[in-house]
Amino acid sequence: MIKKAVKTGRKLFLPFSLSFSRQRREKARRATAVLLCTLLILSLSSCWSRRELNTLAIVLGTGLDVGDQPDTLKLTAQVVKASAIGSGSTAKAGGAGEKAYVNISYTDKSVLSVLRGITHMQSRRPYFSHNEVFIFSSDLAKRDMAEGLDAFARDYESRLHADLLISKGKASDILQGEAALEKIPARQIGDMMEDQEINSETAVVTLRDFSIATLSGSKAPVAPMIEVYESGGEKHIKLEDTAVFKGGKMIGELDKSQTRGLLWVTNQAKSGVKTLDTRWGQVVLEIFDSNSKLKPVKNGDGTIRMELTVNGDGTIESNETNEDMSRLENVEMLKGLMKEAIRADIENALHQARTLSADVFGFGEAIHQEYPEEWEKMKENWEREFPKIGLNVQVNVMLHSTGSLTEPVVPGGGQ
Amino acid sequence: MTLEKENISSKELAFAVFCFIHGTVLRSGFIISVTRNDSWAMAFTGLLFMLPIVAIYAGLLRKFPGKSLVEIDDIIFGPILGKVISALYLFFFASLAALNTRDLGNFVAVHMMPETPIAAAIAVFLLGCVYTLRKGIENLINLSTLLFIISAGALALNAILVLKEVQPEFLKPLFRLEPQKYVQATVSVTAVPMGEVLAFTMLTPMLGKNGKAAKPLLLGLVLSSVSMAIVLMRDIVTLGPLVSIVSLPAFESIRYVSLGDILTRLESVYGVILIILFLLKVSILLYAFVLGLTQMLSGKRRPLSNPGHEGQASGTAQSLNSKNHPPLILISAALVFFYSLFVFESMMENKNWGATTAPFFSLTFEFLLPAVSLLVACLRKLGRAREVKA
Amino acid sequence: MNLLLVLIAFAGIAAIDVPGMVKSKRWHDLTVYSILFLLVLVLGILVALDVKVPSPIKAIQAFYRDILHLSFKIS
Amino acid sequence: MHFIIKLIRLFKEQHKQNRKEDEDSRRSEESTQGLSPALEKNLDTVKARFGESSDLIIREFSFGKDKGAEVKAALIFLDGMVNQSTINDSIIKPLMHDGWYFHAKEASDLSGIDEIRDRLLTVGEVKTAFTYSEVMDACLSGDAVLMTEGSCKALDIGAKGWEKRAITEPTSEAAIRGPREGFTENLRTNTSMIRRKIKDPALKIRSAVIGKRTHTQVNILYIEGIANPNLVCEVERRLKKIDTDAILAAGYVEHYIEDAPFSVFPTLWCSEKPDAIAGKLLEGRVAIAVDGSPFVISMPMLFVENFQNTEDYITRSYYATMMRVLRLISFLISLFTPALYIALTTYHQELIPTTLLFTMAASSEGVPFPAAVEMSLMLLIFEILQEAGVRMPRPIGQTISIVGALVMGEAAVQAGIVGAPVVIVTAITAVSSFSIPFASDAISLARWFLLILAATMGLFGITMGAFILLIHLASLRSFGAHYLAPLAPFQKAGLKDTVVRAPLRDMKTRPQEIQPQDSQRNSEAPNGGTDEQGGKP
Repeated sequence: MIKKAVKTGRKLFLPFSLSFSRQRREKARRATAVLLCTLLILSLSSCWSRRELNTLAIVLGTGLDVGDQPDTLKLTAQVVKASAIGSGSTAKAGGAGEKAYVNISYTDKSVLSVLRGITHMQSRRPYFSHNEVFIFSSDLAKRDMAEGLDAFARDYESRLHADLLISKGKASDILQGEAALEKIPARQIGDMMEDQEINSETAVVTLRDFSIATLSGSKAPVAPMIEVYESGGEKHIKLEDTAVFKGGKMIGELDKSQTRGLLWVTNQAKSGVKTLDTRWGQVVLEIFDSNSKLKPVKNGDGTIRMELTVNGDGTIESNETNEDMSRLENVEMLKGLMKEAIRADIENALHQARTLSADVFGFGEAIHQEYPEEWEKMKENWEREFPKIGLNVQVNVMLHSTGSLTEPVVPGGGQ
Repeated sequence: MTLEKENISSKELAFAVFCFIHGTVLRSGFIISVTRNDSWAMAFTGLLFMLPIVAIYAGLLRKFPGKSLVEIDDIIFGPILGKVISALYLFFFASLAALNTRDLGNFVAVHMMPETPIAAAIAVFLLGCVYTLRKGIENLINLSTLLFIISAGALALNAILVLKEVQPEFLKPLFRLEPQKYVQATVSVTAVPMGEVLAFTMLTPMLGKNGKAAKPLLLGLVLSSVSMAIVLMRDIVTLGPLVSIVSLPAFESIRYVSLGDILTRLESVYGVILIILFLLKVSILLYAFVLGLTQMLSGKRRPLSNPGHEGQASGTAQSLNSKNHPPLILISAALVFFYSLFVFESMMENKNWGATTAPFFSLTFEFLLPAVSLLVACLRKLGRAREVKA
Repeated sequence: MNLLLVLIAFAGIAAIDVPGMVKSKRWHDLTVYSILFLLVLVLGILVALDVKVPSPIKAIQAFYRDILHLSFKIS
Repeated sequence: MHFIIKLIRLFKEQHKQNRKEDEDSRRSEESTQGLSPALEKNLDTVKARFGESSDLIIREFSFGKDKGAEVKAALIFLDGMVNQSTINDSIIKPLMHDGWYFHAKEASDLSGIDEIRDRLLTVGEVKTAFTYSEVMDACLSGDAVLMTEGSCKALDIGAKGWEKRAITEPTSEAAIRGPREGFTENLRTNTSMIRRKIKDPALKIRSAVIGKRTHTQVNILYIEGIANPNLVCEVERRLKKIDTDAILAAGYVEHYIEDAPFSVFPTLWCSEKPDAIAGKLLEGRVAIAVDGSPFVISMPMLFVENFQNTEDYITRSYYATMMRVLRLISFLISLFTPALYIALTTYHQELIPTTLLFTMAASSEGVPFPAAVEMSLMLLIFEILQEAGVRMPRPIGQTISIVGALVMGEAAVQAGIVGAPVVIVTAITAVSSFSIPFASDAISLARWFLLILAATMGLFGITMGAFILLIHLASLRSFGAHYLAPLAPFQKAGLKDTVVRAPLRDMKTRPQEIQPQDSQRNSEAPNGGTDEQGGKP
């Protein structure tokens, strides 16, 4: 059978044996040729867009202010001093005294010209890929937001999920602020924004959310506000209030409770703490995994009102009274107070939004998605329509437990 | 037997079709600017439009088994007219190759290596394609299953990782736009990513004598339409209104992925996948062009492939750098290189072309000419007698 | 500079392709090949010299839009 | 006058003729010239052929009944290639000691030497030699040749016995639970080891002699009924094509018969372990054993064999699978890490997590070289260290590695000549490349290729390089088998032994890419899987 196999084998392996014999010369020529071409290209393309790590000025935070000359803007880039922040031996080299960052400011007509301009004063090119926060000063925001926004959203370097903040004072001052726990203020702000959902009192907004909001036309973008306050001669930063925009300009603010209300409506309030005044004294409730649902409903007369349902679960966090709050009637009472507080926040926010006639809640979007043809009619003069939209709030609160204690630590009182 | 394996299997071909289309799906977002949040549906309507076209290809290939498109033209329209029509096809393939090359060049030059002249990127890219063709296209097709697994895996990964960011209500309101927009988008989908499978009619001879071309084409098209729907839907629910203004939706939507601070910036994965898929696509287009050119130039004198014979598939496959006709790979690559350099001045022109004229241009070659040739073939009673059912 | 590169590249291509044909004395192929080669070479030189080569795609676009009136409006 | 001229011409003719004669005789001597009955003449010829080489021993002795009527004989062998005890006890002793009943007159006639063979020699393997060249070959291959006065036949007595290395545990492949024996330099020992593993007459061992000067014994092993006959005869064809004067090791043969001499990837698999080779044979492959080399080649080779290991089939399948995955990962790591590092640090810093970026930037502060140069320097040093460590004798090797590790790594970082990350990356690369020893050299070449691309074109370059590597791998063929199978072309059945290692009872089929005649491992018919594993291919 091998005999036969040999015969067939010859036939089958024929093309292959040919190539086997012909192979080497062919391949040698081909390989050399391809190699040459590749080398040619490589030698050309080498080091075009190459930048070594130690030629970069890594920007972590960017502040935009109104420039001192008319319609200029001042950009402040917070650049990391790697040698000072680095790990191990290098960290010791740059001791505690030395700051781990440098703030580079430059003033010019446009963002891009500023970025190029910085190279007049610095040895390294600012590198925005790791930028974590954009801070617009409120007076710039009041003037115009669009320019900075577009520049940063368009630039392929910058990340769209960097946080966007509005500073009450100058943005550059914010970046100067004392960062107690972090080496770099910008990082501190970024990390602060990370854990804002445990107290639902700040609207955390990224560049992307903001641009989506601006694009949607009807919705009024919001952004958290940040300010500097003195204490013990040191400048500290703190988050407070929310800025409301319309048409790329800042038109107003929401205070703390209004912000809370806003978050309730837009289903961003996840957990938080509420201090309730009972007739015995203060009781603090914690709310966790609460959620809300907003949906437009058509009235009988064809107009549209919004239905909001808020569900909040809570536990008793602390009880300053000496009343036993685990008694059922007290629980009911607390739930009532809780509902009131939430409703108050929402009403508060709604009122402010109406006065500003800024649709911060995204009613327009909701209507557009549910009742497109009504929306077609409305959207022309949404400005005037929005304040007329009614909002029914339906709050359901559950009080799950009284924590690890049932009765207060300081008992008695009552009867 | 081991050495007859140069015939590609129809399964591999189907996956090759998928990869071929998937590349363009990832790259171009121009339908989204037409049918904003309903674009995902266009993937399926486009597939419906593709069915008759695939039927036409299948009919042609069944009438002339083991023949490539160019040879079929020669048979149907005779040497002179056939050559002309083949030339048209070749022009189409060359243009597609150039356009796609330029597309990728733009991507690399904008998103991966700014400051690098696009010519360098394109040259390196085309060198990759040339290498592929010189090694034999069947190796690439053999790899397609692997590439399919990789790209599908990456797609799934991305889709899962952006789940945190999605807002499903962006999909609403459903189908509220004017109907002609849907028609327009469907035609675009049909013509631009899907119809380009015309290039595979130059490969199908490699299926061997009794290879059915329709099955792999259809399977690949179905797969890719599903993937297209997934991609578009993901982009819409992550980007919302932003989707219609960003230049590269798939890319942007992946940019939002951030799992902790570690698994962020997945767009590099996207870039890698995109480059590889485009390598596959342009290689196939270039192959179609070169093979067609070779068959035109060395027409009747030295038939490259004699139908019915088993080995002919591999014959066609390797014939690109075999010894009985001019070696045209490098020179064609050079042609495509320069073509792609001056085909458009800017990405805006490119976008405009893709949005306005490209569908009609493509459909002329993808639908009109094949339909005509099939008709003529039926009238002249050419090819195998068995009738084609669409 | 560009011109030089183009010439080098084409020299390389010729060095790879031509010897095979010459060795096996396929003159017909060689003629066909060299015609194509020259065409592409001219094209390359034009591009290298930054001569505005009219893109066929533009012509086609004009043809379809203005003569056949087959073209979508940009929404 | 006329007569004289005639005479001279006659002389010339004569002269020419006998010159031609002895030329012929010399030529025929070169070829097979029969032995002459005269012992002296034979011995002289043998001596002349060997040209007084010092290891040639000619033991002349005589045996027989009584003085005068004895038979003169000579025993010829090469010192060091024969087993002395065989010579003494089984050849000389019986002849001289038991030879007394020999009759002189019998000894002279032809039957005498056969008499000796049939009745005296107590040696297993005895052949009869008629020509000088036979005698030569016998001596050279370690046999002893016995010649007797008056006989034009000689006895080729198998007395092979030279110093050989004992069977030891192979150094290149360590075994944990597997058999520990490894091949030696002796061809017969090696084939016998395989024979002991596969006790089946179907295991065929075909022999060939390659090398004009070395006359190296080469054996082709395959299992008839499993191995594809076309494969076998293709192997033989290629062996026949080999035209060289020296085959000193299995590697020589590899280079002459491999498909892709210009590829960095090996297309022939070789092992030092009999069980490994036996496994390959049972999968339908063909093995080539070369005398004087402790490595046996097996073909065709698939890419996945780089990640397979005989231990896999011994350990439990989950663990084996994990090992496979680990090897795959470490393959990717050692191939791509340096290139990726360069690409990330010089082109795509945005892909590095922020905090990590700080650290890297900090360590790159004040480093004189660009990252690419750093990287290639460290890799170069690593390659040098590896080479030095391998070539040096053990103790020095260790010192070298210590010096390298400390000086090159620690000190260089301390002095700020290279950044710490670069050293770390190099270390990772090195370590992971050792977990797939067979492909590590191919990897270290491909790594440079990718490194250059990354340094010039960043991630784009890496992608292009990876794609080109893929295409290259897919285009490789090893004896007609797709190198990248079962991945490309994709074969579902083959996956059971690729990344995962299915339970053995599930792996019923042999790898289909090498197309064995009998594709089924177990006795049942194809896809008759009926055990609880339910292995449907």
